[in-house]
Amino acid sequence: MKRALILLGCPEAPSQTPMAVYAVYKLTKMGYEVTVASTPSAMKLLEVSDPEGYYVSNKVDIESCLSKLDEESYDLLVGFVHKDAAVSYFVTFYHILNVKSLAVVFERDSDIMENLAKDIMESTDANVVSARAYHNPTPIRVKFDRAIKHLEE
Amino acid sequence: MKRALILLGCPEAPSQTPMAVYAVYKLTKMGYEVTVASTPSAMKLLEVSDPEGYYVSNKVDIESCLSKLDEESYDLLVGFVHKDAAVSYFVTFYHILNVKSLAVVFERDSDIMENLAKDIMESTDANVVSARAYHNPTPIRVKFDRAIKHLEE
Amino acid sequence: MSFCLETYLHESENYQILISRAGFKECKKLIIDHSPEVIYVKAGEKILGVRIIGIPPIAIGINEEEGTVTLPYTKPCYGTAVVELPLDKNELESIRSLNTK
Amino acid sequence: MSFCLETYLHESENYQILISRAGFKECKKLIIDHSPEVIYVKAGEKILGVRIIGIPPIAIGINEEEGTVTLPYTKPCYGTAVVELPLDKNELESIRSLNTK
Repeated sequence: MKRALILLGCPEAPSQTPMAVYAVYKLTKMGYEVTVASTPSAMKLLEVSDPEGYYVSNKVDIESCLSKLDEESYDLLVGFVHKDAAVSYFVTFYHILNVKSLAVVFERDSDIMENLAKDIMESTDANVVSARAYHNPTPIRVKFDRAIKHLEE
Repeated sequence: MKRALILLGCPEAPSQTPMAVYAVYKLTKMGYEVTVASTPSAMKLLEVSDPEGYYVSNKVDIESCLSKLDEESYDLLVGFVHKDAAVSYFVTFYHILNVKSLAVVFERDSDIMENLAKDIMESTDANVVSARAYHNPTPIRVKFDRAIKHLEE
Repeated sequence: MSFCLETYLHESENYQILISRAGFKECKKLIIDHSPEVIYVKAGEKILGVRIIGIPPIAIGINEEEGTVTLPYTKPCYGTAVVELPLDKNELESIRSLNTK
Repeated sequence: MSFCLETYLHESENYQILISRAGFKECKKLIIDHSPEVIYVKAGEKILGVRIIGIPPIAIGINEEEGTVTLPYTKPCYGTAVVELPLDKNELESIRSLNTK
């Protein structure tokens, strides 16, 4: 079975937890076994958001995931990026895993968003989608859908 | 069947959407038919967060819900409050519905949080629970659980 | 309803926003300070086809001479604004009848 | 592993935080400006038992005379900090061997 890792950033962005559930749902339907790596707070938000574990079954702490990570531990890396630190984490996971990767960049401020996307594109060959997203998750969801479909082709 | 209305505020707080799903889940298990009233963006976040509609089935726009609201349209009102505007909405829904009500106040800043809670307590007889909550939803979830249990007794 | 506030604010430019993205209390004070006559209504009272949102008693300003009403207008993400707009005499009268004090 | 950075930072006070809650680039510049010797390592390289997080090549500062190493330390919610801490000569040597340039 193909294995996907979804990397979450700081849970400060209101669309991150909803988009994380959505991404797990989509990738699971595409046949991936999906694991979500996040901070303890982001993990608690996921648990509250899916109290029966209907959508998300595999959750790991981002630090322990990173320390055990090897090349090709997963077949696909999807990272949510809305802060400088998330760029650093995504790029690091990317270089260790060395598999096909998608960075989903969302930020309220379009200049910050473009800089985050640029930093990733300059230091990886990952696919990058970005959208101004704060309250409304639709723009980033639509771009995520398109990118995931494209990755599979 | 008992009917509960969950009122969401601006979806800027990262724990609101997860807590909304959680509250629907808990109240549904307690035998309520649950409706969530929110802004269009908060509704889209709920949809992304629950792509199969496993947890949340009834969603209405907060403005059209308000315009049609009558006394005792619902048997229970639960409002999420983390901004001044949400206090105004909660208090207004409370006075129109005139049923047992719970305000769940969460804010990063404890002074702001206390003021929001105080404003509600001074203008309604609703139950009010409050917790500093930003990234980690556990404090507010625990207080919500206790308050809901208490409401049923 | 012959008049709807929401439609009016979308379609007309004949109104003034005295403050926006503010807190409810600040708006209440501004309405009281700004208006020659102030009435107080219940939360959820329908005025101009829209339910008035806020902490009761909610202050509504009336300026008989200018023929205007001044009221709070709240949106979940944008806080409260105070809007002053012109009204017919009989509309003013029907608003005045909502006074609870 | 005889030494673990995470444990060290929790248990010891014998280190200096040169900057915290900063951006990665700012931290890289500070390490380069601050350190007499700079080596560059791959992202994810293990140093002192912890994987170094950042955009490669990641600058690590060495001060032979003071016997210290200066490195970036990133947390998802707190951004990047730069930490300088004392090390044994052979630990410095093993870090130096990670240089990619």
